Amino acid sequence: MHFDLDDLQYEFRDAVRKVLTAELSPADLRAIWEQGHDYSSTVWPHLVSLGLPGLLVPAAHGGGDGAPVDLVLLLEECGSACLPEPIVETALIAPLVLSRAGTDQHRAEWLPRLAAGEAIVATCLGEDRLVPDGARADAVLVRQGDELHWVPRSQVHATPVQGIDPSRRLAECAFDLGPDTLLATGPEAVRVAQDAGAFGTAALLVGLAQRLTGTTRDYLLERRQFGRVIGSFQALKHRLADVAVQTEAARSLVWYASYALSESTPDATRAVHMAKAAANEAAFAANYAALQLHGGIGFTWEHDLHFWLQRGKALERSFGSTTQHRAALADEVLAEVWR
Amino acid sequence: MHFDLDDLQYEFRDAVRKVLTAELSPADLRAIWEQGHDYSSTVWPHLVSLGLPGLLVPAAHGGGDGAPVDLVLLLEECGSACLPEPIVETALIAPLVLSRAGTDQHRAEWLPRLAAGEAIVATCLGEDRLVPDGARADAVLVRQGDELHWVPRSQVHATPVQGIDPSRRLAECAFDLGPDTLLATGPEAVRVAQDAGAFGTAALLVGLAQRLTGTTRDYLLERRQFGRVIGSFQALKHRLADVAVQTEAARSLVWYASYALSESTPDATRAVHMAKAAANEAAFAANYAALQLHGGIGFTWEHDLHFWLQRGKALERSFGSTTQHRAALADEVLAEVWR
Amino acid sequence: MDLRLTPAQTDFRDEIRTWLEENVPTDSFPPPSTEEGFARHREWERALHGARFAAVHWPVEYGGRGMDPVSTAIFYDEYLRANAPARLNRLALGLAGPTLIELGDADQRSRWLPSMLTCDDIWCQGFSEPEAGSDLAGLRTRGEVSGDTVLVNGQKIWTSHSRFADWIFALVRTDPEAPKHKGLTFLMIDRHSPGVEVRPIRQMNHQADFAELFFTDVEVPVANVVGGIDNGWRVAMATLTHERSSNLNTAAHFHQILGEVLALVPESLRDDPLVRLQVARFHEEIEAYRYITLRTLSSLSVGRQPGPQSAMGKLWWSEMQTRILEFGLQMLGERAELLEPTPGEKSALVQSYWLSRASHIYAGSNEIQRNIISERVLGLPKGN
Amino acid sequence: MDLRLTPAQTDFRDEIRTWLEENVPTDSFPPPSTEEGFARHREWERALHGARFAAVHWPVEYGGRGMDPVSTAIFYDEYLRANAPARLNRLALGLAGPTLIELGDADQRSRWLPSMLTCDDIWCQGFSEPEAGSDLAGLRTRGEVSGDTVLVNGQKIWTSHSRFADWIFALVRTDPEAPKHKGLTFLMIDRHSPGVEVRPIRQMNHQADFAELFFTDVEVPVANVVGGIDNGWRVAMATLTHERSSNLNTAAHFHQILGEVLALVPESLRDDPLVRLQVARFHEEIEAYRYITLRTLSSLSVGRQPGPQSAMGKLWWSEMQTRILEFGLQMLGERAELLEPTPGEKSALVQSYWLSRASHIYAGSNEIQRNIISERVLGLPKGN
Repeated sequence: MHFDLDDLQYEFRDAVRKVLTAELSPADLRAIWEQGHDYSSTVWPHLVSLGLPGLLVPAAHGGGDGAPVDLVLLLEECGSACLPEPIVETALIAPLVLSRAGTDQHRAEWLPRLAAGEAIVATCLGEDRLVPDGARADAVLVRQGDELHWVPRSQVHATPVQGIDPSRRLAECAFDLGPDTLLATGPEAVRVAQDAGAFGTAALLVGLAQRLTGTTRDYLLERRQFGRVIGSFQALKHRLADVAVQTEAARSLVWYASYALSESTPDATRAVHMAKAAANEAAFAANYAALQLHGGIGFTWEHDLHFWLQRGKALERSFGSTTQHRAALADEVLAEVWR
Repeated sequence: MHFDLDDLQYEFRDAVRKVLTAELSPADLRAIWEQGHDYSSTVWPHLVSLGLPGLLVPAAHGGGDGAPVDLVLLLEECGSACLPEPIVETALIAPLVLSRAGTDQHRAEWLPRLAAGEAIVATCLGEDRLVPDGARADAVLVRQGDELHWVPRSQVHATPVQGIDPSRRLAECAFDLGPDTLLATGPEAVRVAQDAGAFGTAALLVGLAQRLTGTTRDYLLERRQFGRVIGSFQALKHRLADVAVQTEAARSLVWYASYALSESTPDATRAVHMAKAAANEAAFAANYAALQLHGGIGFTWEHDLHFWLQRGKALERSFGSTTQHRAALADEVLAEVWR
Repeated sequence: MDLRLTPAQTDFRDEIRTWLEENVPTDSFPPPSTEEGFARHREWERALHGARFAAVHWPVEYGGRGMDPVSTAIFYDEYLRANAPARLNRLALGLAGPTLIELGDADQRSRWLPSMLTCDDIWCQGFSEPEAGSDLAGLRTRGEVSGDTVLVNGQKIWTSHSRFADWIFALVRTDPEAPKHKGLTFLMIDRHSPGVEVRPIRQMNHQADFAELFFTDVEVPVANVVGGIDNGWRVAMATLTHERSSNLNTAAHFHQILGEVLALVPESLRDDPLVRLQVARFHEEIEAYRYITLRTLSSLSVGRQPGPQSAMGKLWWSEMQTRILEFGLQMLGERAELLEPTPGEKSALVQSYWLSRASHIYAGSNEIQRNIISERVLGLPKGN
Repeated sequence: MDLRLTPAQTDFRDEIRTWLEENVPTDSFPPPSTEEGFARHREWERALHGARFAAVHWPVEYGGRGMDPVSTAIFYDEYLRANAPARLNRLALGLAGPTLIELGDADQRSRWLPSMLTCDDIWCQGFSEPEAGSDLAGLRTRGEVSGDTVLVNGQKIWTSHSRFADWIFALVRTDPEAPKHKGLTFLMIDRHSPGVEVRPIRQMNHQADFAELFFTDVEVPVANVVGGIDNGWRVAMATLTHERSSNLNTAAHFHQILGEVLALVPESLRDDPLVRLQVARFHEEIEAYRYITLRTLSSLSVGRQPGPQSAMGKLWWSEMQTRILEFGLQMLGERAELLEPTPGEKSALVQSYWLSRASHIYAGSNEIQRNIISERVLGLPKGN
C-alpha cells in the first residue's frame, strides 16, 4: 500500500512544468487574453511533443496508454499555468469516453488524432449550450438526455460570445445530432464523461489554488505596510495557512480519485464527487484570500493575478458545483446508512 | 423616528445590572451549579423588588404595565449574568400569553402573582417533554398541538434529571391536561408564546455573547505568552472583533423585535425569526472564540467561563434553532417574492 | 424607541416623495462618463438643487436644509424608492463640502460650496497612494510650501469619478521630517492645473471605475489649504467621519440587489431548502444592517456619541453584499461568466461581483476594519 | 500509487485479524480508572504483548515488529474494526518508548522498555505548564543538577492518564540563565517519588481526563536524563514527531463517530437537503483526512520527507470532529444537554463534544498549528 505518485510521474510533471514555464509566461497569458477568440495556440505543440494530450489514448491507437493517475500531476500543472486550452476535455474525457463507448470507426478515426495532438475536443454535458472553446474544437462531446453524441466541427453551429475570461473562448452552440453522431446511450457512458470532467477539473483547481497561494505568499513577502512586510501580520498568515490546508486536503482527494478512476474501483464516482467538492472549496478560499491579500493592485487588469481569479471561478462552476457533488455523494453514502 | 432605548429604560437596566452584580457573582453562580435541583433563589427577591418579573403585567393586575421594549435591556443583563431563573418564561411569555388568552379567572388568579413575583413559570412549547425548571415552576405553559394549556404545579408530574448545566434544573414532565387547563386554541396564541420565547431568549443570548466577549477581552489583556499579552496577536484580535460585530448585529435585530412585539407590527414574527437566528449565530461565535482564546484554563470546572458556555449552547437550542427560524423567515419573505 | 416618523419628518418625506414623483425622469440617463450622460445628470442635479434637495444634510445657510442624519436617511430612502438617477457629485456633497463647512474658512466656503451644489465643479478624492494602501498615513506625495504656493509632486490612486472631476481634495506630505501622522496637509487641488494627469485604471472586471492621478510640479495656492499646514491628518479624519453618514449603502439598496438576484433563481430551485435558508440569511443580514445604521443615525441625530456598532457597518455590508452576489452567480450557473447580461439580469452580475470583492479592500480594508474594532471597541492593544 | 496491500501486508493483516477475532473479549471492560477495569486492561495488554502486537512499530529487538508507519496503520485499522479495548499505555508505547529507542542509552532502554510493553509501568507526559501553554519553551519547572541528582520543583498540567501512571517523561529547566529553548532537560521521573503529587482536573464536561502534577523537592537520578542535560528541547521535539504517527485519530475512528451521530438523525430529517449536504461534507472531510494521513505514512514508510500535508492533520481532524459533534447535538435537540445518554446514544454526546472543543487547544493549539503552517510550509516570517 503506497499513496504517492511514482518517480516517473513526478519527472513527467517536471517536464510539463518546464514547458509551461517557458512557453506560457504571464506575459504570454496576457497576450492570449487580449487576443480572445482570435488566439491560436503556441503552447499546444510543446505539450504534444511531451505526449501529454495523447497520454490516455491506448497504445494500439498510438497513444501513451496511460491512466488518469498518470495525468493527475500534469493537470495540476495545467491549472497552475492557467493553460488556455480544453485540456481536460481533450486529454481526459475524450480518450476515456471513446475507449469505452462508440464504434470502432469512431475510435479508428479519432483516437489517433487525439494521440497525435491534432484534435481539440470541447464538451457540452450540462443543460446549457454555452461551450468553452465551442467554436474552435474539432469535435464536441454532447450529452442529450441519456445519449452521448460525438459531433464533428462541421455539425457544430457556434457563435462566439464574450466571457469575463476571454481565454475560455465561450460560444453559444447548436448541434446537428443524429444517428451518425450517437456514441452511446445510457447513464453509464454519461457518467464516465462526467466523472472524468469533474475529476480533471478538480485537478486543475488544485494546481490553480496552489499557484494563487504561492503568488500571494510571494506578494506578502514583498509588500511592506506599517514599516514591515505584510506577511508578518498574523491574520494574513493564518488566512493563507487555511488555504494551504484546504488545498492539500483537496489534493489528497484528487489523487485518490485519479487512482479510483484508473482502477475502476466501485467507489470511483464517489471519489470524484469528493474531489471536485473539495477542490471547489479550496479554490474558493484561495480566490478570496489571494485578491484580499493583494489589495487594490490585484483588482487591476494590469496585474496578472486576475487570470487565475477569473479562471478559478469559472472552473468552480464547471462540471458540478460543491452543492451538486455533495448532494450526489450524500445519495450514495446515505443509501447504505439509512435504509 | 428614533432607534434607541430611552433614558428610563437605560436607568432600569443599570439598576438591574447593579443588583445582579451584587447578588449573582460568579461565586454565587458556582454555588448554584453545585446545588442544582436543591437551589432556592436568593436573587429573585431582589429582582422582584425592582419590579422586573411583573414589568409586563397590566397595571390593572398590579404589574408594571410595560411592553417587550421595556424588557429588552433587562433580559440582556439577565443573559450577561447567566441568571439561573426562567426569566423569559415568567416575566415575558406568561404575562403576554395570559393577557391575550385564557379566561378572566386565569388572569385574576395568576397575573397578580406574577406581578408580585410570587409565581415562577416554565414552558413546554415543543414536542419534547424535557422542561427547564419543570419541577420547580408554579405553573407550566404547555403546547399540545394547537392548544395552549396553563398547568398548575399540582397537575405537573416532574422527574428531575441531570443536565450539563445544573442551573437549568431540567425535568422530564407529564401533564394532566383537560378542559380546566385549556388556555387557548389556535395557532395565534401559540405564536404569541413562541415569538415571546424566541425574542426573549435572543435578548438573553445577546447579553451572554457580550459577556463572553468582555470576559475574553479581559483575559487577552492579562494572559502573557511569548513575552507579550496575547491580546496583541492579530489573529486573536480579529477573531474577537468578528464576535463583537455579530453581537451588535444581533442586538440591533433584537431591539427591533422588541419594538415590533410591543407595537404588534405586521412583521413582528419575522422580526423575531431574524432576532433569534442572529442571536444564535452571535452566541455560537462567542462561545467558540471564548473557549479557544482562554485556552486550557477555560475548559476546567474550576474556572467560571463554562457557566456561560454551557448556558449559551442550551439557549441556542431553546425556542428554535437558526435553521428553523431562517426556514420560517424564508417562507414569509419568499411568499411575497416568488408567487 | 419610536420608528414612526415625527410630523416634521412626515412633512419632509411627503414633500420629497411628491417632488420626486413629479420630477424624476422617466427615461434612464446614459452613464455620466459620456458627454450626453454628464449633461443630463448635471441638469438633474440642478433641478434637485432648485428644490433645495441637493444636500439636505448641509446647514440652511449653505444651501442645505440642516437635516439631521435620520432625516437625511429618509431622503435617500425616498430617492431610491423613486428610482431617481445616481448622484453626480457625491464626494463633494458627502465629504469635501461637510469638511469645508466644519473646518474651512469663510472664503473657502463661499468659493467652493455653491459650485458643488450646482455641479459646476465636480470633486474627487486624493488620499490613497500605491505605497500607502492600508497605511494611509504612510503617504508620500510631497507638498513643498514656499511663499504662497504649495508645490505638489507625487501620485494618487483609486480615485473615483476623477475622469470628469474639476477639483481634488488631497492629503500631501508637507513636512517629511515629522512623524508619519504629522506633517500632512489637506489641500484642494484644481484638477485642471498644469502638471495634473489622470489615467483611468482598467479593472479585472473589464470596467474602469477608478483612476490614478499624477502630480508633476503642480502649483497650488496656500489659500487652498484646509485646516492649516501640517494639520491634514486631523482634517482627513474629520472627512472620513462623514463617510459613515454618506447614505449610499442603505438597506434599501441591498434589498434591491437581493431582489435582482432572486429574480435569477430558477423555478426548480425555489423550493430548495438550502436556497431558501441562504435567502433568509441575506434578508436577515440586510435588516441587521438597517438597524445597525439606524442606531448610529439616531445617536448622531440627538448629538450622542454613537455606540460600538458605528464602527462595524462597512465590514458588515461589504461581506454581506459579496455573499449575495456570489449566490447570484451560482444561480446563473455557467452563464455567470458572460460579459453581457443574460435574460433576467439588469446588468452583468459578474461585474458587480468583482467590484464587490474590491469593496473588501477599499475605504479601509476589512483587515483594517477588524483592527479598528478590536482596538477601539474592545480596547485590545495596537500593533500587529 | 497502489492502495492494495503487499503480500507481506496481507499476511500481517490476516494474522492480526485472526488473532483479534479469537482474542478480543466479548464483554466491555470497566473504565481503566477503576481497579477492576485497570486489571482487565492490563491483562489484555499482556495478551497483546504475548502475540507481539503491543508495539508493532517498535524494532524487533525491543519487542516490536519493526513495522513501518503504513503497516502500523493497518494494525490500528484492524484493531478498531475488531472493536478491541482502548490501549492502556499509549504515551509509553507511542512517545516515551520511541524517544528512548531513538535517543536513550542502552541502560535506559533495557530499564524501561520491557515494562512499557507489559504495562507493569504506565507512563504519562509532563510537558505543559500553566504559564507555558502555547509557549512550550516558556516552561518554568526547575531541575537543579547537583552531583548525581536533579532536584525538581514546579508544576505540570494537562497530563492525561496520570492517575494510574508510574512514570512521567518531563521537560524541566536546568539552566535558567540560558535562552528560552536552551537549558531544558528531558527527564524520566518516578511518579511514586516523594514530593510528587497528582491532582485530577475536573472539567467543564463533568469528567476528569487530565491532571495537574506538583513537584516539591523531588530527587531524580541524573541517570534518568535522556539525551543529555540542557539538550531537552531537541529530545522533546523528537518525541512530538512521533505524535503524528500515533495512529489514534484515524479515518476509521472518525467514521465511527459519524456513524454514531447519523444514528441520531430523526427519520423526519433524513431527506432534508441541508442535513444531507452536511453529512456529505463530513464524509468528504474524513476521507480527505484518510488520504492526508496516508500520504504522510507512505512517505515515512519509504524514508522520504513527508509533504506539506504532514503539518496539517491535527488542525483538520480537530475542527472536523467538532463540526460533526455539533451537528450531532443539533440532531438531539433539547436532549443534547442531558448528562446521561438518551436512547440511541452510546455515550452522552455532549461530553464528547466539549472534549472535542478542548482538542482545538491541546497538543499545540490550532493557532499554533496555523503559525507553523504559515511559517514552515509557506515560509512566511515568524513572530506575531
